Amino acid sequence: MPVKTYIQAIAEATIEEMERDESVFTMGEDLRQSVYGATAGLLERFGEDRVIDTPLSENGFFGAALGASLCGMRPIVETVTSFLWVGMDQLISQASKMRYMFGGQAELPVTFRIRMFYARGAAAHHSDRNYPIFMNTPGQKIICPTNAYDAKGLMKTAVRDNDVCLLFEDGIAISSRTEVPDNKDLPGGELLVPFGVANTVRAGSDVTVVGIAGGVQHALDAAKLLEPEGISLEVIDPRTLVPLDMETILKSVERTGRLVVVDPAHKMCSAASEIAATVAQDGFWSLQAPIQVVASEQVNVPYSPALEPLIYPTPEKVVAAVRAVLN
Amino acid sequence: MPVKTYIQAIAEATIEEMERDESVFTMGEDLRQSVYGATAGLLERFGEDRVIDTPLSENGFFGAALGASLCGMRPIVETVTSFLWVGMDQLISQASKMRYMFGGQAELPVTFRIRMFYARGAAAHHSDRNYPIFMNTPGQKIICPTNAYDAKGLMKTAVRDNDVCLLFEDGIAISSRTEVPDNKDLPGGELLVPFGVANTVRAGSDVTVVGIAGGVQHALDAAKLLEPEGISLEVIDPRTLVPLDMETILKSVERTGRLVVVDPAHKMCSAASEIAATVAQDGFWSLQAPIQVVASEQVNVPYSPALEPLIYPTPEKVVAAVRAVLN
Amino acid sequence: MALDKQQLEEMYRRMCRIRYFEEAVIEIHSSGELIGPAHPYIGEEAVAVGACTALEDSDRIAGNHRSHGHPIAKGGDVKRAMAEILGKSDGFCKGKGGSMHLADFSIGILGESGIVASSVPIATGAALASKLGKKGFVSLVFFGDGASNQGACHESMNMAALWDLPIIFMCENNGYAITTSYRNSVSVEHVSDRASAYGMPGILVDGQDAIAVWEATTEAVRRARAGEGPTLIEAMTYRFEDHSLGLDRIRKSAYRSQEEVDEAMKRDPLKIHRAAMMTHAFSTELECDEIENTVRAEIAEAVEFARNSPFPEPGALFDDMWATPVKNTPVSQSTRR
Amino acid sequence: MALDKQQLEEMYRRMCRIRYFEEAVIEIHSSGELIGPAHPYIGEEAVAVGACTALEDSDRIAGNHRSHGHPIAKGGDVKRAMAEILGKSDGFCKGKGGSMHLADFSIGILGESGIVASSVPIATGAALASKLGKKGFVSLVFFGDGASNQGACHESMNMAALWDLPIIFMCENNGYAITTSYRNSVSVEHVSDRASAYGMPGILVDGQDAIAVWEATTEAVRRARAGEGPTLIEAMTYRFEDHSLGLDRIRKSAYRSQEEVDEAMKRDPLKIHRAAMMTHAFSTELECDEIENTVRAEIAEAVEFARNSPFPEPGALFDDMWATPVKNTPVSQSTRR
Ligand SMILES: Cc1ncc(C[n+]2csc(CCOP(=O)(O)OP(=O)(O)O)c2C)c(N)n1
Ligand SMILES: Cc1ncc(C[n+]2csc(CCOP(=O)(O)OP(=O)(O)O)c2C)c(N)n1
Ligand SMILES: [Mg+2]
Ligand SMILES: [Mg+2]
Repeated sequence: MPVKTYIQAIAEATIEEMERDESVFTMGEDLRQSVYGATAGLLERFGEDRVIDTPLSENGFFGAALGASLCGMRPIVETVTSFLWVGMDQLISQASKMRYMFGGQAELPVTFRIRMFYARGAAAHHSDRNYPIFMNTPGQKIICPTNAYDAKGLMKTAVRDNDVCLLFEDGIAISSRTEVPDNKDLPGGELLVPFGVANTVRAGSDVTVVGIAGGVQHALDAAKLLEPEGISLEVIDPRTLVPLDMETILKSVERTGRLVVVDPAHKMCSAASEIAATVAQDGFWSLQAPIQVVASEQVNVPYSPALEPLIYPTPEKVVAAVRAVLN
Repeated sequence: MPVKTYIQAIAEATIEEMERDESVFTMGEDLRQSVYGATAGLLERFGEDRVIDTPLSENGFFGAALGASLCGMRPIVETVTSFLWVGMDQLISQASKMRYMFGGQAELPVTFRIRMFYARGAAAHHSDRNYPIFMNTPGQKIICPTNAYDAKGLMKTAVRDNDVCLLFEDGIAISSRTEVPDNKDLPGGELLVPFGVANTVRAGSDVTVVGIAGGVQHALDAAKLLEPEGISLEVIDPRTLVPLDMETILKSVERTGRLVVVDPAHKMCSAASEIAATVAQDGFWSLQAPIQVVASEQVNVPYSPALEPLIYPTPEKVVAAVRAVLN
Repeated sequence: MALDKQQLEEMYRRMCRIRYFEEAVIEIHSSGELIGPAHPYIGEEAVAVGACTALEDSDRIAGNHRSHGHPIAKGGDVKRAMAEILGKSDGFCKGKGGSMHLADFSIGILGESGIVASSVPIATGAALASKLGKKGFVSLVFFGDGASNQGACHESMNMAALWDLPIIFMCENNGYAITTSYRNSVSVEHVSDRASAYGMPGILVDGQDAIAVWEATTEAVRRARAGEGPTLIEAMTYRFEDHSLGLDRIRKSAYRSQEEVDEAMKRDPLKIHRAAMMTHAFSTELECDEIENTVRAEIAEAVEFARNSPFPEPGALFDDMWATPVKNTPVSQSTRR
Repeated sequence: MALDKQQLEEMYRRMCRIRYFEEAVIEIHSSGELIGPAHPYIGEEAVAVGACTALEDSDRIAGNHRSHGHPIAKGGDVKRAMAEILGKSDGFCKGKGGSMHLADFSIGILGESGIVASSVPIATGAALASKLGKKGFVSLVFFGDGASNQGACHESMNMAALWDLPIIFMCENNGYAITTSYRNSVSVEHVSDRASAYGMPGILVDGQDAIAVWEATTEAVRRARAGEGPTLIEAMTYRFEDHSLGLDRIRKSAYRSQEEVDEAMKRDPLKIHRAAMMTHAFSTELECDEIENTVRAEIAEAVEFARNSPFPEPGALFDDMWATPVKNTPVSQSTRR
């Protein structure tokens, strides 16, 4: 099976969906020159009307994408987590509320592709991991692919979905490579991954480790570190945070009795905390030890290469948390 | 002791701090005519330069308040939760990051007074309870006074604090009246309530109920409903969410073995989930039953008086949760 | 002026519809039946009606918190509008939106926004869809003088001008944003003066004269359909009532003098249009009165309809969140528990 | 022109300081020692230096991601600037900010912002503080042509004009926002054309000529200090290097033709200023060379200093969050565990 990078997978999904459906178009900053890599060649292939470089006006063009989606178009918007703050009014007041507020009249088939930088000296202004914020504000689907296969399959599902989809591309995973089948080798002729279905990336029996976004990688690395000691981790990747497949997580905890959640976002009010809280409510009687959350320290992301790595979860921190729940 | 409304308490705190320190001024929309009630009479008392009506430009004037605070002023900004989205870039990129990013050079003594509407048909666009979002993004202090006494004392502490303080005024509490001592009757001559110290509003032995913002009132009402049955609730009001006094909560759970958290914000990634997750980690061995979170349902806030009340926590829902942890 | 008698009368009908609708809302509010905020459009009827008369059914509009006039001017059903304001299941939005969020997508009403200026980018996007999809409709957005200071307006106007979008930015300048006067809010004499900063025409028009608004909008619609791009129109108008029902805290004369209000109310858009109908189309007093009477009956019927409409069922709380439902979207906590 | 020889030479010194500093950064970056993004100011030196020469030490500046030129022009210490870029403890921000976030509050440098246009409201607030507190300083903010489309600029300019704030909006128009040309980004011919939309002067100036920038800024500073309000200056300039170090993905000539780049590079601001020094102040070649040599040594020393500066200790991660520490502010999870 061909091996592809995460970005290649996103690019393939974009091209396939643009070819399939004329109403799909892309907009964002510097797409034509593909500053972030996933839109290379689109201009040549689809022309100026379907690959739109916007002015530096996130609130304005996020809103324009939403407005266009109300009128039959299906925009794919490219941006970066930290630029979401600028366009937050459109993302919350409009994207997440419009449909409900209008009694179901609005369909908003917009996909926001949102890059999260990681550990490359981007400093506080460019290092947000703000998916938990959109979990707290109902109305959007939140997608965190952690490998090329899911990136392609979830992205294609997102473009076809009639709700606003925020697809977070984690810098931790962005250069990873995974097997992604060619369409001709797939039964339906294409790769679609459903929302709301967690992926048990690795089966195990001692501790359930849920990884959020890039946290999946750390969890897998920890599993490898612990294998020689005979400690077996079950690693679960929820893949989408809204909808969130708690069932798979709860079932796993039922078997293991132990839970560690790894989330590279800030800890307070994180996706990790949400999962921990839900298990403490609905899976309490399965638990044989305290739940451990391994998330980013509750300070801003520093620039210095001497400090930045300290803020994030690492496989070592996951290992420590696993040991804690096993004692 | 004189009894005062929440809004009177905020107004008193504002006047006292403006009189004490010339660098304190207020800015926001329609302050001079006091649309939201707490700034009545300020213009006459302090003049145009200290009571500034801004244009409808939240991002712009939030930023202007921050910039002014960098240069020796101490602005008090009035706004509403839902308008924060418009000014989110200044609130996150600047307010919460500037000090750390500049290695501690910046002092940002700004107090944002933020009204949260409640159950009065404000509909989705005016009904946000977005404090959890600021808990996830480190750099601000988050204050949720739930009665007039705390409103005055915490507000005065906020104005004197050299960090950005977001003071959320919950519509649930806004018309409540509490005893607030006159300054002359206080040892230090004024009312200051410290940050990071939870208030055990009611002592009890069976279940610890933590109330967030307006949730405190629901918890107290539930306590009264259960009293006749001999069920004793300990009600804790954290008062500030950043800093968060987990110690008091954990100590209480140690005694009761049971925890319910009541939060009128949306459930996912809420303050309630955060507290639940922390107790599931650090207080696990005290727990004798699953933690119950009673928060707003994960849909947008509807307008209809037939629907709106259904979304929020109520004393009855708290009672049901208490019964659940006691079974 | 190329409006025939029927058109002029239809304009009057809609203006009356708005006026009487708002009067009914005020009455209902004072009875305590309506608890949420509501922002009366009385005094500004000529703007919405003049503008919407220049539009086709397929054209899109979006608006703001002062939200009843725009949909009614576009042809929205007053029954369903009133039911929405009372939070009833027959409302435009099944009671989920309420006064500030009337919308009827089936006739191009993309919805009113409670967040000031927030629908301006949305309307810009509708215009973008029209252009990209060669759909032929134009988009028109109503916003206030206060709203014009929001960054969203700047960004939208720049994009619309850059991309020659078929959109009309219709600024309703009623001189105030709640209590804040234009002079304390906008740094130039007219909002329309800002059009030149985007390279689009800026038209200043008498917003109390529905025909003048119609004329300006008609030219803007022509430009838009011809691919010549956006237009900013500033309609000078006045709000005859309080900013919002229920905002009793503000002393009425504290920010607007009684003389100013009295002076402005002399130019009642309904009276001005009624006179114009007589001058231009030789409508008779009787004909005008009849329109008024018919509309009064219509509004009474709408109130009746709204009052009789059932409230939504509790289970409706969880409907209308998702267009594409999938596994594991959040459900009620109590169901879960 | 009222700059004496000493001033002209000091301007040249600062322009060279920026140029050589950036050259050193490029070299360091290519060695892999610097991993974060860095946006060279080469080609635009005349703007920052011309502007800052018109300011007093007590005046405040704020800037953007293209961030090394502004603080150096304001008199910032190149040693600490370089240490910051390398993430060292002697940096302006103790290594916490890095290239995009240089700041030295002690000499009025309120900091550069990685989020485009985000420091414009901040600088406006500094000007507000000056006015309210009768502090007498002016505020100047650097932003790009791309940034001018952000709502933050619109809102800030309106407030500044309304309130007659002592601020200068200095737009560095280098023709591009990353790869997006001015023509695809701003809907009017010049950013300075937008000044009239706020009722403030809009001045277009040759940004390759430090003296011209100084002159325009000097008049704007005079206005500001006299309480006459803000000025928008648009300095036409050009970035000689790539948008950002490390952004290798973009083919250089794909968005700017080689001819365009070559043409623009003929107007090197350093050469232009050197020539002006000779004409206006009769500086000799030798004197000019000497300035260059001194600055080269200074920069070499700065690199040395930065390299030798220690990295921050791990514990520093938790410092500098709070100005007023209180009980129960969050601490390390691992400490907690
Ligand atoms: C972003 C935002 N800020 C503040 C408000 C509160 N508010 C509601 S209406 C209004 C005034 C709007 O003035 P204008 O745009 O002139 O419209 P008008 O009410 O005069 O029709 C304000 C400040 C809001 N709804 N949204
Ligand atoms: C809000 C925001 N959107 C996008 C970016 C990514 N970005 C960084 S610099 C830049 C271009 C800025 O152009 P301009 O303002 O003209 O400044 P220049 O780089 O040309 O000096 C962009 C789009 C950002 N940093 N912030
Ligand atoms: Mg107005
Ligand atoms: Mg530029």
